[in-house]
Amino acid sequence: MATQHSRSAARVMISPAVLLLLAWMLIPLGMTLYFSFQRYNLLMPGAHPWVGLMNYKLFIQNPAFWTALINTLLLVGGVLIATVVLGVLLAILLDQPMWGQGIVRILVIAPFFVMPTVSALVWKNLFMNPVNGLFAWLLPKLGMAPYDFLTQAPLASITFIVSWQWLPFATLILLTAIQSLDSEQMEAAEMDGASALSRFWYITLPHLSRAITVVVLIQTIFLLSVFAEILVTTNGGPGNASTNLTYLVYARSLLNFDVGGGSAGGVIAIILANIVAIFLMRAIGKNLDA
Amino acid sequence: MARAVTPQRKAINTIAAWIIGLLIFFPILWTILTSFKTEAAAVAFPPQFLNFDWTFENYTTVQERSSYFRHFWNSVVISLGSTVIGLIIAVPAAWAMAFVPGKQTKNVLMWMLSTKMLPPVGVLIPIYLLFRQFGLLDTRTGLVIVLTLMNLPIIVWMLYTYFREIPVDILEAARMDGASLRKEIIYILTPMAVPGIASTLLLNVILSWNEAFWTLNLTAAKAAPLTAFIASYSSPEGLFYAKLSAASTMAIAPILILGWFSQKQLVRGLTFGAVK
Amino acid sequence: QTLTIATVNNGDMIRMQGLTDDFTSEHPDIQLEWVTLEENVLRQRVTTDIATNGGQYDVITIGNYEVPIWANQQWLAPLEDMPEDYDADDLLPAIAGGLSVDGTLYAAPFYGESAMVMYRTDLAEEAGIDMPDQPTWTDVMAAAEAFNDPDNGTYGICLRGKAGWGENMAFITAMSNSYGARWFDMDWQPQFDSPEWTATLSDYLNMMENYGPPGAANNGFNENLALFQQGRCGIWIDATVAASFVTDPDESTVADNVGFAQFPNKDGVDNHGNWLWSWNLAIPSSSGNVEAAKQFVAWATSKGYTDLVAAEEGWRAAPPGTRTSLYENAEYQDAAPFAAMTLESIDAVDTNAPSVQEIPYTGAQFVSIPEFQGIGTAVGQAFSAALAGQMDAEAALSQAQQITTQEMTASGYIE
Amino acid sequence: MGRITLDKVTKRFGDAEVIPPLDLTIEDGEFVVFVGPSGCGKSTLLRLIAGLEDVSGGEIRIDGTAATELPPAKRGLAMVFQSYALYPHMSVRKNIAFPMKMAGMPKEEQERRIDNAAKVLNLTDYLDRRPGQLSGGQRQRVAIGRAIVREPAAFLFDEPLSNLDAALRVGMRLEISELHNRLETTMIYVTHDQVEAMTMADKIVVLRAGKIEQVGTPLELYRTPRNKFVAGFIGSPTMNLIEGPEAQAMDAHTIGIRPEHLDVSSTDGRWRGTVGVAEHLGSDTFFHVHDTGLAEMITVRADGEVQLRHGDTVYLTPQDGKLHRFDEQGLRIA
Amino acid sequence: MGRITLDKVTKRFGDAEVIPPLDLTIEDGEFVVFVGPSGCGKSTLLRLIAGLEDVSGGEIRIDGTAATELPPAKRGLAMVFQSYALYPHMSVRKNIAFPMKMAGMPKEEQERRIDNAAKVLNLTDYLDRRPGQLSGGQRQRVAIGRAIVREPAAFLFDEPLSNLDAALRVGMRLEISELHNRLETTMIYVTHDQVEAMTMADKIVVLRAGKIEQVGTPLELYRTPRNKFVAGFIGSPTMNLIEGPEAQAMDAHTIGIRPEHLDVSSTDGRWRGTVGVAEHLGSDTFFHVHDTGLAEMITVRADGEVQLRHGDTVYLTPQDGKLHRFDEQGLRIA
Ligand SMILES: Nc1ncnc2c1ncn2[C@@H]1O[C@H](COP(=O)(O)OP(=O)(O)OP(=O)(O)O)[C@@H](O)[C@H]1O
Ligand SMILES: Nc1ncnc2c1ncn2[C@@H]1O[C@H](COP(=O)(O)OP(=O)(O)OP(=O)(O)O)[C@@H](O)[C@H]1O
Ligand SMILES: [Mg+2]
Ligand SMILES: [Mg+2]
Repeated sequence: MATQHSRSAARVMISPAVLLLLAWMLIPLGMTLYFSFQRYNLLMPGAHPWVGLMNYKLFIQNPAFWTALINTLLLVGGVLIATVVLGVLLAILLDQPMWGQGIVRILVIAPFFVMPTVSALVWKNLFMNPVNGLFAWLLPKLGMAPYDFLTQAPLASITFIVSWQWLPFATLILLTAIQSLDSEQMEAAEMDGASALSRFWYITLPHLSRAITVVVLIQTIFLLSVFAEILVTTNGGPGNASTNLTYLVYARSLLNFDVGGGSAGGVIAIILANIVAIFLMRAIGKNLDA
Repeated sequence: MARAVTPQRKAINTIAAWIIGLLIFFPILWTILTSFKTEAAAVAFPPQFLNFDWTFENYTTVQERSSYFRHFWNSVVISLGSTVIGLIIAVPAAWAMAFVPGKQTKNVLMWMLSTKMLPPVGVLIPIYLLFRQFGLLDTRTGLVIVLTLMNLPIIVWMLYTYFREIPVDILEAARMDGASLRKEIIYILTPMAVPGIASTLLLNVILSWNEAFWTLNLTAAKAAPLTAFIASYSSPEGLFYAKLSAASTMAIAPILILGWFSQKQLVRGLTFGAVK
Repeated sequence: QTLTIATVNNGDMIRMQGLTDDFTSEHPDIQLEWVTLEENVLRQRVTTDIATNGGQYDVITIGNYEVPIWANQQWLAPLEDMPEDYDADDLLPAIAGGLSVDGTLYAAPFYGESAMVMYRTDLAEEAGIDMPDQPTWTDVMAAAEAFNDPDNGTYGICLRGKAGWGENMAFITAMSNSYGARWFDMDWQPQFDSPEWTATLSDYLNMMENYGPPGAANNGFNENLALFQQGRCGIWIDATVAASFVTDPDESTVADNVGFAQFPNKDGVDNHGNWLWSWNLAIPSSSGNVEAAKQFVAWATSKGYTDLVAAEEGWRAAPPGTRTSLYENAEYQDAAPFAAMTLESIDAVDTNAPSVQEIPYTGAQFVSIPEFQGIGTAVGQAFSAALAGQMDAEAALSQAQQITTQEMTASGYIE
Repeated sequence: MGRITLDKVTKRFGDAEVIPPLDLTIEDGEFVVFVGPSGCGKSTLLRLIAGLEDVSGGEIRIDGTAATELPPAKRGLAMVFQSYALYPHMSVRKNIAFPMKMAGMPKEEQERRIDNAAKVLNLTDYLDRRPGQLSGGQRQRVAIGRAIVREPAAFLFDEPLSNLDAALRVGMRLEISELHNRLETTMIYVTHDQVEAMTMADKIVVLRAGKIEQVGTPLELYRTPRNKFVAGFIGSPTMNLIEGPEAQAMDAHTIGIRPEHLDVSSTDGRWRGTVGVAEHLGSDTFFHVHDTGLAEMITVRADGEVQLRHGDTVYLTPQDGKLHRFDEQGLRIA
Repeated sequence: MGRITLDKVTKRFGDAEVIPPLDLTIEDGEFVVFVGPSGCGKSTLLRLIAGLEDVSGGEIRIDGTAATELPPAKRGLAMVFQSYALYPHMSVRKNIAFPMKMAGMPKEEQERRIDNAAKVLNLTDYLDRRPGQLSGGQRQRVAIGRAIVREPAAFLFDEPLSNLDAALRVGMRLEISELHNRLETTMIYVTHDQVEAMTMADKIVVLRAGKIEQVGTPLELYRTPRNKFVAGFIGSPTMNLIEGPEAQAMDAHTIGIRPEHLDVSSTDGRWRGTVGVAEHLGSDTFFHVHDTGLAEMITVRADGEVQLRHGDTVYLTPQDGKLHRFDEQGLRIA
């Protein structure tokens, strides 16, 4: 397949995608970089004086930055852990023989189709609202004190909402992976005297590792830029308790209309995202080859 | 492992799975139910499950307020448009990566994915300025372009994993049989990859349909899709749970139904080569 | 011609959308496209568009905060040559003043508001409390304590807590005005370290902690409105427009039991908060349809429109707070028990001297500088965090002081 | 130590009776091979013995104790799968150790047995590799290693060599035979390969559609097939089966003669025919003879040196005492 | 019509030289088989001829015209892949029609050729099925059909039978041979199956590590292998190769004797040894003889009737003129 002809054809064929993405990355990125060195507030037209690294300095010195950084990691990590752990358990459950498996699958998959804005609105208003939400009614019934989720545990609540949206994705991939496990391997383990738990631990889980990496990679890409859920539910608050980097950049550039500061934040967010990306790519690159 | 599963075991599985399935689905169900209640019933304590007076009033109100079908149509055009164009660009790229792999192939793929990590908010203003420059603001064309670029890496990756499962032999056979590259892709590769292409298409329609940042920020009235429709319900005055539920139901119903009907393809495509 | 109109998703605006047949039948060549968005999103969208000269909108809905700033930037088309019957002189002077630069009107007020106290007369009767027309904060706190009955789902007082310069900061700034505090001294030095601010914030937090509803840190105008309509609040201090909603028997369970009073002041401080807000229709200078847009703006803010609303939905629904003629209308006075209090509140505002102390800025429940949105929101977040129990008043104030100093320095106000 | 008895064992999948009641005894230390056409139930039978499938009826006894209800791990059997079913994420050492680890065997004992097995199977150099880094034959040996260390009462092999190429297959065949000689453990071996069956088995069980057609040593089956099915199934190239007058002349419905039992002459013999395709293998030549007056084409195996070409005329004579006769039911006539 | 000449053809993958400069001429109408151990470059060579890989150096000529730079489709060759490479989404008819469609052949001509090929290959009843609905042998025939209709200058087959089971393989082997007889088109056939190579080839090319070890007719290779490698590679069971004094006694570094060329006696002979494993195939018995005083174990092929058991003593004598002698370089000594 590797003739000169096909190689040059390949180059031609791949170039539209590469060029478009390159443009998509470089042009806005270049502009962002350019703006990040200016004092540029949308509300104050006129000259945009060059201010060097001041925007970066202000962005990093802002205590909200560190909170946002930690929140970002907590949110991504929390959702990943929740979806992978629950996803594995759920996938195993769904793999068991049962009645109405198809319907259960449909029920489980549904949250994946819900727009983030809608799901945030629904959770915030119909469920987590401390006065009118369903939880406000349910908790006292269960003998618990009413709890104001979005105020008292804003980040955890958002993590929960986002996990709900992504659990189907994880479950589905893991379920397919489980179903692809060679049944002879399971039988061999059984003949080898492994209990159900040992089989899960020594056979199923390692078999899933590749699927888990894919889940982690894809979800991370989307989770790093979680935004709508925060905007709709808590606006990043109270305080900065649920502000992630994306939201912080949003707040700077679109609530304060400080394009310079926002751009600096954007550049920082891009750098951080790429650090995470490199880590992940390394890991997954290895796992995808194996 | 075709040993008999005891009915008890199966019953336990069934009950557990149904309980969990219903719990996961409950928020959506509850939203749908609420959309048929009056505002007062929507916040009534104790909550009313089925024992309320069903009303379609909310749907009429919502429809009066904003022309649902225009938003709906925009959503359809934008998500389908960006997916189809994305596919047209991605199929050749995925072909090249899958069948003429080089040392850089994996890196190119990973780089493509990493462009997805660009936080959109960071580049909104530049894009906005560019769009203004080219007259793309509030046009479906503009959104199609952005969403195509947003989802292109995912499309390429999915197609790539799909194509890799197609034996090279068959493409080589076509080549021996005298097919040009174009014909090879049109007559052999694409038809063989139909399931993969279908699931790629589906996933991307879903992602584009639900994309809420660019669609909201780059449109005003003409090109605004359902995400903008929903945005106008996010915090209105007074009691609004039922209306919000109705609007939400209307916004998610099309894609939910599409997703359910095409579950199988979607699931297969979603595996991103994670499952060999 | 097609006009793209950006509006807030509040009741009056939505009502207007329903009544546009009247306009389009008169102007068959003009089509209307609506963009209805939540306030924050709207503001962000409109500002981005107007500042980048995007030209997506022909008519925008903006507040009296933006109007003078934007007019100074030449972003708005002046509303000169309005149709004959528009009668600009009929506009309430306090409102029109805030929308004019050098005597030229740059936006037409759609409705206007100040703030006032709304309380439950039934609860007051039960508790034997008599709310004066001009209450002090002491009166309000006493009433809130008396009304508070969380076990039965009634909370003494509902106030804004959701972070945002137009949300909690609107209220807290107004409250601080009534406590004699100010944002900046004459050198633009932030004043959050002053005793007046300490008093304001600690009283605010005390009230909310002791008599407020749960989740107050996420409550804005809309959330509180919903709560009050359900009978969950004893007192609600907020914009005067709310009055028509809480007294609407279709939506409110307490429609018949609402009393009104002026925005409280602290004993000894002669200031009722100076809350003045109007939602206005303006025309971006980047619009390609200025003339048609003017037609629409004139229609939507005319006396005729008020009559139209009255005819279709009753007088109580008429957009308040913009025209003297409305308040002179007997039918309106009959239908709207809150009319007098609304007018009184609006008339009491002096946007040139929102604080009793000397200040370098104008404004009301906001400071009329472009940076205020950013600063206000950041400070609002700190206060919201304090309300959520993440920090105490002192820490919130010192954080506010720090943020504000930093931003003002960055913007070159202070060295 | 490894006597396995099947007593009226039956297996149904839904309505399909894959194994009708079947009796079979496998003696301790025997090497038993199951052969039969694809789908005849060889694997199913093996899996019933292993406990990987439930019997639908009947009894399985291992060393005299009832095993029908025991889970696979408790039966003391080890199985080598066609796909080897190695654990891909574990090293060879861990793969082999796995059953012992599951049994909670002390570490030293584990090590000892692994070393032992590795030595026996020539795996010592590969203990730290993953299965993915091994060749087919090496994987095969790992699978056997994993079976050996458990010191099972019997080994079950399901077509263990079918994934290997021809040359390796020969080598592994010998290795397994030698292993059996050394361990003297009962082995049950499923294959569809003639040569494997003939060379390895102490006893071959020929199955058709779940029923046992014949049980016997390889040479018994070769020399005295109980019926036409076994006659046709054992031996390669296949036995020539001739019906019609020629058979009736010998008081049979069908007569059978193996290709290697026909003498070839260019001058005279019992049947005269023309050579069709001739296949020269060097050591042997197979040729197909037409137009003998018999309905069937006759295959003959001759010496590698025989020089016959397409179209030559030859005379064929069956060797003495090598003719098989079958009646109408296909049963051997003694 | 189908003369293929390779002139110093070289292939490198990165740094690895898979095919060192190689010369080979394939005459029109010849049936040439490439054999060699796995990884020796058989497929690579075929793909170079097909044009699916670029040569790193050298020239390929087809019917005298330079083909080195031509794309696969222009070389007028047809290839049958190991996996058949049928188009799964097209019916058999469309599969067969595809190359003609690509060539823009008129519909009627296409129909004619399809019908013809279908008749030749017994596919007429299956023309409207999809490949997925066919058995392995049928698929194989469709792949051949697709190749036939192009009336190529030569057919290239890359292990076309290796996915079939043994019985089918025999049948297809005959069919391809017959096809070659009928079409008289050049065929190049890659296999690692001894029997296929020996029975089908006009000429066998033995490759090792990309180099040609010997080219000749099957019997030439069997009888006069040019070196030890070919000697060991052709013939099954493998030739016994004996080094040491016994070889030196015959003026050679190594002597070779095929298992079928040893006479066995229980009383006397050249070498005396003990029987190890004996493999009874019915028709033949292979046994392994140890302790002959030679370093190597000797494999002997004897009659199926020979009754020798493990441990018996036997005497072996090589047949006259069947001894092969090799020098230190492994080359045959004439
Ligand atoms: N789980 C099952 N459900 C239904 N039928 C089955 C199942 N497993 C096997 N069968 C059927 O039982 C019969 C015997 O299958 P089995 O796998 O034992 O055959 P086999 O002799 O091993 O064949 P092969 O040589 O192809 O491996 C077949 O007809 C098969 O279709
Ligand atoms: N695309 C490639 N890149 C690098 N090396 C390759 C490539 N294709 C083949 N090789 C190497 O070239 C050598 C010859 O491979 P080839 O496939 O021709 O062998 P083969 O004789 O067909 O083997 P088999 O009998 O296993 O099919 C092998 O060592 C192989 O690893
Ligand atoms: Mg089987
Ligand atoms: Mg090959």
